[in-house]
Amino acid sequence: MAFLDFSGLSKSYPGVRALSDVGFSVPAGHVHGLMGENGAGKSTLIRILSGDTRADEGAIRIDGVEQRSSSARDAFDAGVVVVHQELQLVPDLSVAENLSLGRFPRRMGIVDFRALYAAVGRTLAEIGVDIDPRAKVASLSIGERQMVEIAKAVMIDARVIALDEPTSSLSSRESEILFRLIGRLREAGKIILYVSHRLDEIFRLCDGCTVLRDGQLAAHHPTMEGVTRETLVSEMVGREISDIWGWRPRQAGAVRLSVEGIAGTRVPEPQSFQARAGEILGFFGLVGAGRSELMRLVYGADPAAAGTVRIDGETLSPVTPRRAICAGLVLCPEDRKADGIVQGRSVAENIAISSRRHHSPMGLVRPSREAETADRFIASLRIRTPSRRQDIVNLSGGNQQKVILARWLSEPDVKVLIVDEPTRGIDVGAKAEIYEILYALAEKGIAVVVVSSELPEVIGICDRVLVMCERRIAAEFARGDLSEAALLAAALPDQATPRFAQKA
Amino acid sequence: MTATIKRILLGEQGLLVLFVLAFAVVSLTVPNFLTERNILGLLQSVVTIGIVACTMMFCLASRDFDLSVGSIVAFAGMVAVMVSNETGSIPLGLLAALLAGTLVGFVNGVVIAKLRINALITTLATMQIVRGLALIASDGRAVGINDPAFYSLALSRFFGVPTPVWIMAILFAIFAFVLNRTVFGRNTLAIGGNPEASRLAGVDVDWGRIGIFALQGLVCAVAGILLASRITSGQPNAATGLELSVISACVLGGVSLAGGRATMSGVIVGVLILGIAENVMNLLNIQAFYQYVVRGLILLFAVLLDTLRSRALGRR
Amino acid sequence: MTATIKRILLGEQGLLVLFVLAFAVVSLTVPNFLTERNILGLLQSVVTIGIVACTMMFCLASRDFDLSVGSIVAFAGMVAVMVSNETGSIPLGLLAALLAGTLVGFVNGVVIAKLRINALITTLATMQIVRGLALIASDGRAVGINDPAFYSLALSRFFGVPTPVWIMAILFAIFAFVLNRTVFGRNTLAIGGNPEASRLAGVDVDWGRIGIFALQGLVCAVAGILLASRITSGQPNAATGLELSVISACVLGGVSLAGGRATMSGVIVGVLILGIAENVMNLLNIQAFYQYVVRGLILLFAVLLDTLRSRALGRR
Amino acid sequence: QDVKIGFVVKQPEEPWFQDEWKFAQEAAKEKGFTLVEIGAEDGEKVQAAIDNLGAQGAQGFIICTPDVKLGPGIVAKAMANDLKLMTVDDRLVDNAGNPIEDVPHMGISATKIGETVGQAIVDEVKKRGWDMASVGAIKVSYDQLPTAVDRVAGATSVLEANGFPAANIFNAPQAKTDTEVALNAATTVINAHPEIQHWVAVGLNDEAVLGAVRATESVGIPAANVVGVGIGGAESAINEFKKPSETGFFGTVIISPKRHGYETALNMYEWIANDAEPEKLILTSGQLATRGDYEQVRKDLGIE
Ligand SMILES: Nc1ncnc2c1ncn2[C@@H]1O[C@H](COP(=O)(O)OP(=O)(O)OP(=O)(O)O)[C@@H](O)[C@H]1O
Ligand SMILES: Nc1ncnc2c1ncn2[C@@H]1O[C@H](COP(=O)(O)OP(=O)(O)OP(=O)(O)O)[C@@H](O)[C@H]1O
Ligand SMILES: O[C@@H]1[C@@H](O)[C@@H](O)CO[C@H]1O
Ligand SMILES: [Mg+2]
Ligand SMILES: [Mg+2]
Repeated sequence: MAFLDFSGLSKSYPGVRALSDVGFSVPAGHVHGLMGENGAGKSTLIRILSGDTRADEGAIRIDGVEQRSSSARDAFDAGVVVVHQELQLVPDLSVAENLSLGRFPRRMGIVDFRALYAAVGRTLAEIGVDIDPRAKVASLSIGERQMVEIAKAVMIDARVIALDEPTSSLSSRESEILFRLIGRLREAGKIILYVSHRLDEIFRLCDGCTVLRDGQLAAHHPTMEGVTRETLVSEMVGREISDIWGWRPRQAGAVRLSVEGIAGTRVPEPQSFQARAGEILGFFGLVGAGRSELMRLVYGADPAAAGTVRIDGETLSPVTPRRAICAGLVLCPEDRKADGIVQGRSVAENIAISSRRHHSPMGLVRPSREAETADRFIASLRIRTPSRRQDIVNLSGGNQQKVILARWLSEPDVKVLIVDEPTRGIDVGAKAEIYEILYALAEKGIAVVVVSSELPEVIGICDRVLVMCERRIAAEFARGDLSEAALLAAALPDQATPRFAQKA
Repeated sequence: MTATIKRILLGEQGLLVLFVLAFAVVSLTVPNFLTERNILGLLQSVVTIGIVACTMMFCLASRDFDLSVGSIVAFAGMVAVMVSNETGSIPLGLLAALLAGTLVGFVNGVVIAKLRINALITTLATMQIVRGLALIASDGRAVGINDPAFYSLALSRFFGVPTPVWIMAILFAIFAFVLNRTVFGRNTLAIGGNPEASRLAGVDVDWGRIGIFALQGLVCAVAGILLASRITSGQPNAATGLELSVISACVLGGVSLAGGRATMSGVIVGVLILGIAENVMNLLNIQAFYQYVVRGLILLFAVLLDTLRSRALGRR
Repeated sequence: MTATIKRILLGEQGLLVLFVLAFAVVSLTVPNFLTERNILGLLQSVVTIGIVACTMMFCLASRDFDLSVGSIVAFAGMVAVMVSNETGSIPLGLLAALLAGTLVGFVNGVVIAKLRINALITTLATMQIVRGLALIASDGRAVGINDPAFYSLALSRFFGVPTPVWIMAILFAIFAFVLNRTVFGRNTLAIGGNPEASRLAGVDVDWGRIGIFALQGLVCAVAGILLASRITSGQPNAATGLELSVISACVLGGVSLAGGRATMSGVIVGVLILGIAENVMNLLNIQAFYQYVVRGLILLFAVLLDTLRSRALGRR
Repeated sequence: QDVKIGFVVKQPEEPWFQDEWKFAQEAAKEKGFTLVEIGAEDGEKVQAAIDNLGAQGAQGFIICTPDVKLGPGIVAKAMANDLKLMTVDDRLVDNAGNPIEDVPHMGISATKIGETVGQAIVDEVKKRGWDMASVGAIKVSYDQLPTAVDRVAGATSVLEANGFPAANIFNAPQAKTDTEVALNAATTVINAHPEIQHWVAVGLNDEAVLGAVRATESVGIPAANVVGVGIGGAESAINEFKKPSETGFFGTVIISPKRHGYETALNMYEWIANDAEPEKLILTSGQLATRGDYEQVRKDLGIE
C-alpha cells in the first residue's frame, strides 16, 4: 500500500526555525489535515514537498522511495502536485494554458491547442466549474482563479496532492465543489495533504491530521477518532479557547458612514447603505457578488461614476484613498499580495506607511516611534517574525495578513474601518484576538464594516448584515434574524436570472 | 458615431487602425512617399531593426532586457567578413558569424539565468566587452570584403524585392508562429507574466531564458551579416545605439516591459512607425536638430495612444 | 576561519568591505594612484555621475527609470551659459538653468504619472527632445562663457578640495537623509515595493513620482551648471550616455531595478568603483579597446559579488 | 629625466585616431619616452584625462579635442597641472570664437579640406562631361559636429561656385556617424528624385560618403554615374579601391595621420626634453587619392 512519509524534516531561515525534526506518514486514499498557527511551518513543509525549497535535514519518501526533488519539475515527475497558498497563475495566458503550463500537449515543440482546449474543457466540466478554457486568467475573479489552481491538481494524474489553504478565497458553493472533488480523489487512492485554518472542514474531510506548533510536531492523529475541536485548538494554540466569537451586545450610535447611490464599472446600479458608530456591519455574499468592488468604490480605490460618500455628515468628493484616510475612512483590502503588502520593505515599515503622516513633523520620520508601534503590534497580534526589520515577504501568509491589519489598527483617528475578509488565512487563536480588537474599536465609537465570505464569522460577530447578490444589496438582517439558511437564501440569485460571473 | 470611432481606434486592433490611417495621410500629403522605390528603400532601412526586434520581443516578453544587440550585430558582421576573407569561403564566414552571435547570446543567457545577474547590467557589460572585441579584432578599422559574391546577399532581389527585406519578412512570420504556437513561445510569455508561477509549474525558466538570449544572438548575427553585406564591409562601430531603437519599436508595438505581453503584428507596426518617421522627416527635409524633437514627440504620441487604448480595454 | 571571511564579505556591509579591500590593493599596486592630486582628480571626474546618481537612486527605487538625465545636464548647462551671457548676470543664468532642469523633470513626471506612459519610453523621448532643443538653441555649437567669474564655480576650493566635490558630498549627505529619514524617502521605497498597495495605504503615488522626476531634473541642472563651469562652455553634446553610467553606478551600489531597495552608501560605492576603474585604466595606460573589455568585466564582477552577497543573505 | 607624454583624442574608435596613436608610438619608441593614450569623448572626460596625466607625472600632452570651444578650460587645466599643451587636428578657440594662438597646433582647416573635396568632384564631373545643371548632390550632414559642418560647407561652396545649382544639393542628415545611417538617409534622397541620373556625394568622412555610394548601388544607379569623394583615407576608403570593379566612390582626400601623430609627439618631446618650443601653427594639407594613385599618395604621405 502506497504511503507518504516525512522523517526528521528541519528547515531554518535566518532568525527562524521554520521546521524542526518533523516526521509523520500518510497512507494512500487518505485526506490528511495539516494544521497550526500562522507561521507554524505548514507552507514550508509543503514547499519542501513540492521541490520549491530544500530541507536542511530529513527525508520525504513516497512508497519508501526517497524523494530528492530539487525543482517543481522533479516533484511533478515523482507525482506530486501542489496548490500553493498564494495563487500562482499567469494573468495574460488563457485558463487552458495555465492549467497545462510546463506540460503542454505538443507535437515537435508545437502546442496542440485543439487537444489542449478539449482536455481542459473536459476537466472543468467534469469538476463542475463553468469557466471558458480560452478566457484569460486576468479576466477571472479571485475565486475563479482559485478554482483554476485546483483544477490543476486534477488535470495531472498525481499520487500526492497538497492543497495549501485552498478554500481561503472560495465561496461555500465553490468549496462544496472542491470537497466533492477531494472525495473523488481519495476514492481513487491519492494521498491528499490538506492545510486549513477552518476546523469544520478538517472534521468534514480528513481521515487524520497533524498539528504543527512553532515548527515542531505538536500532535499526530492517524485517524480522527476521539479528536475534538477542543483538543485540536489546544494543540494548535497551546491554550483553550472557549468561544471564538465572543460576541457581546453593543449600542449603535449616530450614522458615521453614509453611502448614497454609489456606482462604478463593476457595480453598475447605484447602491446605498449606512454604518453607525459602535456597530459591526457585515457584508455577506457569494464570490463575485460585488462586495469588494463596492468597498473599493466607497474608499476611492476605483473611481466611482456616481454617488456620494459621507463621513460624519461631511461629503468626500471625489474620493481617493488618501482623502478617505484623512477623513477617517480606512479599508483593509482583500487581496493582500496585490493590494496589501509592500514587498521588499520591513514589517515595521509596512505598519507605519499610512499612519506615519500623523507623527512625522515637517515630513521627517521618527524611527524610534515607528519601531515602538511595530513592536507593540508584533506582540499584541502575535506576529511571528524574527524582528520588526524582517522583509514582509518572508513572513507566512497569515502573519502578513496580521501586519496589514496592524497598519490600519495603528491609524489614530479612524471613524470608519472597512475590513475585507479580515481573517482570511488566519489561525483560530489569532481570529479570536482580531474579533476582540474589532469589538473594542466598535465600542470606542468606530463604525466597523466587515466583508466576509465565511458564514459562521458573519453570524458570529456582526450586529447587522447586508447581503449582496449580483452586485446589488439584496437584503438586510438584524442580529436577531441571522441564520445560515436565511443568509444563503438571500445571497443566491433567482433561478430565473443566470448567475453573473465568469467571462468578462 | 464618436462612440464607434472610439471603439475602432481604441479596440484590440487600434494600433493597426491608427497605423493604416497615418500611412494613408502620409501617402497623400508627403510627396515622393508612396513610390515603389521609396517604399522599398524604407523597408530596407528597417531591416536591421526589424530583424533584431523579432527576438527582442521574446526577451522583453520574458521580462528580460538586452542592451548588447548593437554590439553583437557589429561583431558578427566583422566575424563574417574576416572569416570569409581568411578562408576564402563565404559559407564558412557566415557560419562562423552565426556561431559567434549565438555564443555571445548564450553567455548572456547563462550569466543572467544561472548566475542571476541583472539582465540590464549583464548586457550593458557584454555590450562593451563585445564592442571591445570587435574593435580589437579589426584594430578599429573597417574590414573590406574580398569576394564580391558576399555583396549579392544584400543586392539580389526576388520578384523585385531585395533579399534582406524577404529575410526580414520570413523572420516575422517564423517568430509570429513561434510566439503563438510553440511551447517555447508560450513558455516565454508565461515566464514574463509570472516567473514564480512558471517555475512552480515546472517550466524550465532558466533554460527558457538562456534559449531566448541565444536566439537573440543568432538573429543579431543574421542582421549583422546582412548589414555587412549592405555596407560591403565589417565595421566595428556599426549599429551603435541599435538597442534603444529596437526596444522603442517593441514598446511602440505594445510589448510590455513588465513582461508577459507581446504580439508580432504590434512589433511590425512599431518597426514601421519608426522607419516611416525617419523616411518622412528626410523627405520633408526637416533639419537635423528638429528631427530629434520630432522623433521624441512621435514616440510619445504613439505610446500615449497605446496607453489610452489599453486603458479603454480595461487592462491594468 | 573561511566562514568568518565569508560572513564579512557577504554580510550586509559586504560591498563596502570589498570596496575597501579593492581600494587598498589598487593603492598598493598602481603607481601614482594614492596621491592627493590623483584622488582629487578622481573625485572631480565623478562629480557629474555622483550628483545625478543621488536622484537616479530615488527614481529606480520607485520602480521608474530616467534616460533623459544626460540631455538635461547638457541642456541646463547651455541655458546657464546662454542666459548668463545674455543678461550679464550669473545668478540669473543659474536660476534659469535650475528652473529649466526642474521643468523638464516635472514634465517627465507628469507624463509618466498622470498620462501613465511607460517611463523608459517617456524619458527616451524627452532625452531626444531636450537634446534637440539644446542643439537648436546653440545651432549645434558650444557656447563660450563670457564672464570668467562663472569658471570660479568649478575652480574654487575650500580646504584644498574643489567646490564641485564639496557640492557632491553635500548632496550625498542630503539625499541619504532624505531617503532614510523623510516621509518622501520612505514613500519612494514603498512605491517601488508595491505601487498599488502604497496608493491604497494613502501614499500619493502620482505626486510622489512627479516629485522624484522634478527633483531629478533639478539635480541634473546642478550637475549641468558645474559641468559647464568646469569645461568653460555650454556644450549641446555634453553628457551623452550619462544615463547608462549613472544607472550602472546605482545598480552596482545595490539599488534594485525592481524597485524598493536603495542605500546611499551603496550608490556612493558604485560611483567610486566606476571612477576608480576609469582612473586606474588610464594610469596603467591600458589601450582604448581593451578598456571596453575591462570596463565590462568590472561591471559584471562587481554585480556578481553583490548577487552572491544577496543570495547569502537569503533575499530573493 | 623620464619623459611621459599624453595623447588625448576625441574618438578613440575612429581609424584616424588609431593611426595617429600608432605613429605617435613610433616617435615614442624612437626617442625612448612613454606615450599615454587616452580617449576622451566629451568635455568632462577631457578634464579627467588631464588630471590623470598630471597625477601620473606626465610633462605634456597633445590633444584632439571633442569640441574646439573647450579651449579655455583645457588651457586652464593644463596650466593647473603644469603640463605643456599642443593641439592636433582641431584648433582650440576662445570664448569669442578666435583661435587660441598661444597653443602650438598642427592641423588642417576643415573648410579647406572640404574645398579640396568640392574641387575634386567638380574636376571629375567636368571630365565625365555631365551637365552640371542636371546632377544631384547628396550632402550627408552631421550638424552636431562643427568640424563636419565646416567640411561639408566647404565642399558645397566649391560646387556652387562652379555652376552647380543650389537646388540640386539635397540634405541627408545623419543621426550617428556610421555607414548604415548615412546609407538610409541617402536612399531616401535618391528615391525622392528618380529623375536625376547623375549623383555626387560629400560628407564628413569616408564612412558618410560610402553610405551615399551604397545607396546609389542599392537602387541600381551604375557606378559610372556616381562620384563620391570622402575624407580621411583610412581602411574603409582603401577597401573601395581594392574592390575588383570600380565603384561610385571616386576618391578620398587623405590627410596624413603620420605627420599629425608622429610629428606632434616628436615636437612635444623636443619641447620637454630640450626646451625647443614647437612652431605655433603648422597646417598640413589634404591630398586627393583615387583608385589609380592611392598607393602612391599614401607612400608620399609616409603612411605604410
Ligand atoms: N524565505 C523565508 N525567509 C525567512 N523566513 C521564512 C521564509 N519563508 C518562511 N519563513 C518563516 O518560516 C516560518 C514558517 O512559515 P510558513 O509559511 O511555513 O508558515 P505557515 O504555517 O504556512 O503559516 P500560515 O498559516 O500563516 O500560512 C515563518 O515564521 C516564516 O516567517
Ligand atoms: N479585473 C477584473 N476584470 C473583470 N472583472 C472583474 C475584475 N475584478 C473583478 N471582476 C468581476 O467583478 C465581480 C465582483 O467581484 P468582487 O471581487 O467584488 O466580488 P466579492 O463579492 O467581493 O467576492 P470575492 O471577493 O469573495 O471574490 C466578479 O464577478 C468578478 O468576476
Ligand atoms: O574628426 C576628424 C577625424 O575624423 C579626422 O578626419 C581628423 O580630423 C578630425 O577632426
Ligand atoms: Mg502558509
Ligand atoms: Mg471580495
